[in-house]
Amino acid sequence: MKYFYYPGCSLRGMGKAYEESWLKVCQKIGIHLEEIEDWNCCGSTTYLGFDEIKSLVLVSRNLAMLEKEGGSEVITPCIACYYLFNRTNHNLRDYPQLKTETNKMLQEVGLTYSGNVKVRHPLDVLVNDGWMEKISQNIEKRLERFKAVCYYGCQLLRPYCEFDNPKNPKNMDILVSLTGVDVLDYPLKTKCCGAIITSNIPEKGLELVYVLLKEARKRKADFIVVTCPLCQFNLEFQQEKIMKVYEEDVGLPILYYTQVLGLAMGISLKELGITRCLTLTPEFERSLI
Amino acid sequence: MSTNNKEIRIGFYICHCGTNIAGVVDVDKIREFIAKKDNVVVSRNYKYMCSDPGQELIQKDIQEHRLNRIVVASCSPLLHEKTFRNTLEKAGLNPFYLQMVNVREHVAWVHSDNEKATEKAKALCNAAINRVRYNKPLEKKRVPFHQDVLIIGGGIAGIHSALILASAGKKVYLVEKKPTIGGHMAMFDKTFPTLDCAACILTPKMSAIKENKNVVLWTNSEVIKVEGYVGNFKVTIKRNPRYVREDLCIGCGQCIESCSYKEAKYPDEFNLGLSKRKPIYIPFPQAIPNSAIIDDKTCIHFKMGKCKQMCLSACERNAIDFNQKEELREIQVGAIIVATGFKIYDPQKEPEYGYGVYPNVYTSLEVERLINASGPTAGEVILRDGTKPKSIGIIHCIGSRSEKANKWCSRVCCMYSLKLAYLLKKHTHAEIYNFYIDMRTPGKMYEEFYDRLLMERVHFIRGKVAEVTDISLVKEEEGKLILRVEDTLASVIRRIPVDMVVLSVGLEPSEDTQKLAHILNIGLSAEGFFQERHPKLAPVSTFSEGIFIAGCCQGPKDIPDTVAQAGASAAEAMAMIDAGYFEIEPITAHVLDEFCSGCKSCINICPYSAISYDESKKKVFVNETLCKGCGTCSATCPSGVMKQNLFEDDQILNEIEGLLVYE
Amino acid sequence: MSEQNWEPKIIAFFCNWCTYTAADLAGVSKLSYAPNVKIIRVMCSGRVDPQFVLYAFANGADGVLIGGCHPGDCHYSEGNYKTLRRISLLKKMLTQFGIEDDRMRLEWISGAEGEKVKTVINEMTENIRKLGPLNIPEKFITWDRELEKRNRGSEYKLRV
Amino acid sequence: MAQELPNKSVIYERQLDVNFADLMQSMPGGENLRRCIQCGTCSATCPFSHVMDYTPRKIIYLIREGFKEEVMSSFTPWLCASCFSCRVRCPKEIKITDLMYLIKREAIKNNHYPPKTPIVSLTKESVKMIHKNGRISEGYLMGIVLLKVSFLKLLRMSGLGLKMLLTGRFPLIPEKIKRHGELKKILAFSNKK
Repeated sequence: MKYFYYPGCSLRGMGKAYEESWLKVCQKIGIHLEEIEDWNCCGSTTYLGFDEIKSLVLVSRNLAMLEKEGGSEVITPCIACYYLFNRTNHNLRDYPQLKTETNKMLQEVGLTYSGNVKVRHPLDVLVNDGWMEKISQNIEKRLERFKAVCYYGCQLLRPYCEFDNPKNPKNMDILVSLTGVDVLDYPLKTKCCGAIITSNIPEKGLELVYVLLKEARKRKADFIVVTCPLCQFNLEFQQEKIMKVYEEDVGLPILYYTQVLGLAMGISLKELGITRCLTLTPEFERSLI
Repeated sequence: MSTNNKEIRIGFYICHCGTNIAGVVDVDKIREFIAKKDNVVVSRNYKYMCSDPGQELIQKDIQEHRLNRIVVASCSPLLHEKTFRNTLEKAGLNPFYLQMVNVREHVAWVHSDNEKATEKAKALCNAAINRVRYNKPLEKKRVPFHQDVLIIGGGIAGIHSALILASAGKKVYLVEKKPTIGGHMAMFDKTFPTLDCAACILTPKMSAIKENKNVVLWTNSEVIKVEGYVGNFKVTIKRNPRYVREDLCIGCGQCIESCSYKEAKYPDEFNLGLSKRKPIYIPFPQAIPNSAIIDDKTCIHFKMGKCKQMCLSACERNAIDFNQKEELREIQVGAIIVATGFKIYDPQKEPEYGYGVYPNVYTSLEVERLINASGPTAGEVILRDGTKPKSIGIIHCIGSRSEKANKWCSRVCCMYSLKLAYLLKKHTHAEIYNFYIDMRTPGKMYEEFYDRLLMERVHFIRGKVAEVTDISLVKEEEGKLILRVEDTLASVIRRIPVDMVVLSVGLEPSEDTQKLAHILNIGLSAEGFFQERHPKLAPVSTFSEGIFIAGCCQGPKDIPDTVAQAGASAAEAMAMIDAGYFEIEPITAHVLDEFCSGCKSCINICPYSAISYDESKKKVFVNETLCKGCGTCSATCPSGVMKQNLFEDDQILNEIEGLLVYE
Repeated sequence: MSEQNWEPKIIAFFCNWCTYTAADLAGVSKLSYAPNVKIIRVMCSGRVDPQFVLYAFANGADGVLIGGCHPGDCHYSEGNYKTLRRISLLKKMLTQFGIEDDRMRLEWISGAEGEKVKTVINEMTENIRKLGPLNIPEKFITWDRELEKRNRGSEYKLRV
Repeated sequence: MAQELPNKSVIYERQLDVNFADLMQSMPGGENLRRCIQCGTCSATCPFSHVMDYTPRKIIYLIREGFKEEVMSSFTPWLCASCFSCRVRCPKEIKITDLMYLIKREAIKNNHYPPKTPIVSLTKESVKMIHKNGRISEGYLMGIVLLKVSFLKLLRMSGLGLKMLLTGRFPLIPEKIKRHGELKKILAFSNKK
């Protein structure tokens, strides 16, 4: 089955491993992805602090090109892009004035956007489009020896999540469970990790990450499973510092759900980008093989 | 269409209703427009037509200008048609020469574009002028008013209304869905601000219901059908089986003792699941009727059909009857009082507050039971995890004042939270934190009660808690529930560890409100409570004549207000009953004898069999005492000679034309 | 009125006990809806004589709305059933006349359903707006002219 | 005691901007701001409110009462992580996160923001980069921002940067889109207006 696909800048940068593993998993279960040709950055929430209409235009250019190709749905694995795309649709719908203006600008290069492209996240597609069976069929080695917590973060769930319960999401838990990993209850799964702030003013956000790690450790998780490149980075790069400040060993590997799925499907650590992990200890690496 | 136009002299009046109408509809323009119409002698606008000067204005005009048709454009005829008919009568004119135009409910209140609203009003007024020419003088009809009253709901409101009516000698049917009367008030511990015990003031009234010969009490029963109209309602009530005969049971409890279940196993409804009961039980010691009831969903006999039926042999009075079936009872009443109360907001809709997740999070109603001497813990505050709290957080406005839950302020939560704070402090000596948004204490001695609480060293933190969590950040938080809140007055974020959380849940319409509104054909306001006829001047009446509302089914309110409304609705019902009769519209049908062809089309269509065929004349005739005035026969008659008073073809056709062609 | 600022004209017959009460409730609740529907009060929807509907169309209405109590709730036991039967028949007739059957609508609205009055009136207005003007009175004039041409000398006219 | 009294005084109405709330309310996202009942749910749920100079609740209040100067020079909007916790919890459905974007936009438009705020630099630099390349390269972006804010910090973070480079997560060649002219044309059009 074919889907249109928008990777976003992060998946070509710090979230490289996310794209690598996601593409591998898709290949394995037969999802064919068609990347939007010559896509541009969605602007992320940072751009919203600069200009409303230009932010709408940045997103709309991608979706307009997709509509031109005959698409009506797009998969975007990055949760910032997921939010921005949804926001654009909502704002174009809620404020007709903005829609007119946006299209006026797009028309400069012969594009128009309806505001109706359905934005989908892999967690939505994999669970709700019936791919779970395919995933189960492809599982070669069950990961029953591991315990993990699933951490969803913010922008996937808030404010526009329609495919899962935003106050108590389940889709990632369901997917990861397919691999045999014991998914633990984790009440912090919808909390903010503060990435956008911590990556710039680290001292202000340490506590957020510390609590996330500490609770996962307390629940005896072997790793944390995430769905966002920024969460992954933020939870990783702060660990050393946190352990120094709080004088407590709360270190844990942070993996993408696609990496966990891939591991169970027998794909190599390198192919899944797990070797790009900053918190990959030799022991953990051995345990994965 | 034969009307002698020369004789007709119309007076037209459009009401401003303050700014209600005049703020949207250009009343001057309408007045000028109508003044130019044929036969219109007087055309006026006035601030309040329904006021005494307004009515006098019409009377004076009728006399001075020899008016013989009156059109009043104001509010709904359902509200003031009677008023203006009386006005005509006082001036010596037949009241049915009146035609009303509804320019408030159907125009001013529902349209915001002034120009379009004025245009619509113009059409409506023109239609009325057209129609009124064809109005005919009619005689009023009186029908006897049935003396009995039905009260739906056996909480404090229903009980109070019933006792007032019964003491005036009226027969009252009190219908309650639950196995006992008493409602929410019976569950409360103390009442604010006087702190007298709820049971102490309520149970004597409950017993009085049982003792009173004029009250027929049907618990475990529901109203399922209401037919008829004011003075003459026919009501069907479903009495669900109790499996214990109320007339024989004396509430000794032998049956409960002997039940095959040695231990109580099922959540006790009255204690909100904080304690357990057996399948056969008495809701609470002072329940009225003080009779056991068998819950057929949990009783072994009903579940599996094989039980030793120890209860049966234990009852010396042979009160237990497994063969009881649901029964339908039909009664006739003149008036109905609805007092179905409220239900509390379900805090599980907001998982952030941890209700149902953390055992030590309670709703305020559960706390009422918890601190009650006859409650599950005999009044000792022992939490679900077996500990006693040293610190307690009370969070106000749960489910209230929110677009996401209920928009309204539930009115009683601030006061009952203060009361619970006081009682919990007395019971536990714990540190108590109240988290409020705005402290609302309007009411006699209410602010004084707040003052008293301030002196009790209770904390008052202005800010709504966002989250209840057990994830601790510092040592002293371990094992506690932590409340994260903005102390908005100090402008800081605080984390407060407590042992117990009380959620001050709001009040919302009880479950069957919508169903009952449908059965009774009474309106609901936007928030889902029953709609009163007028928010200020008819607070216990509804748009259905003869049906009254009292207590929280109309909107959240405290006990004093509830009791006041209960009294008011009893008095309103009594005023109708004691008049002995009521006037109905003379809207019956009649046949223009000479033109009837005797085709009999109308006979089968009449729902009341009011039309018969006269073999000798070969024509039909209408029995006007049986006719209720629906007009279906009139619509059916192929010759157009079946006429419905006030709704004759001429009147309606001219109204139609008036709406479409007016310039 | 020119085509551009044409506004649908809709006549409504509401029964006194349910739908008219509901319209009052909509008013009391200050629900805002389209000003195109003008309401005539009848005691029961059973009173709505098919000739009222035809008369409304003939006088320039673009749509007719009839509101009664829900089936089983009629104040007069069964008047609304009679309406239902009558209206289905009338609809057939209207279509034969070339009047789209969407121009007439029957709705059950109880006294508690103020919100429904709003939705139905708004929907009806929009539906009629899509159908465009019916304009029978003007058509009468054209038809009369045509007839005149055809039967020159004859006295017959569609409408006097 | 030699301690000085805080430099405070009565606020006169002329010191406030009566049109500020209207301006904010008129922009997409600001519609509901006057409905605030000051319950503080937003601040209590915000993961960063404890480090903000004014809590989100107070920001809304200050906007409503016209304390423009206080709002524009506040760090609060620049500390918003866009996690939308407040937005989904607000009982009056105020789009608080969008309100923060509104303030930031006003601030950047008028060059009126608290000095040396890394997020201001981040915003400006990321916008520049998007306009130039059509895409963001996080490694470069972080480097530039840190350089602008403090060279010292850049040095301190260089270990991390190196690690990211070694794991291939900070690519050496910045990402660029092909039809860059197209994007430029669209964005330029809005400037004309």
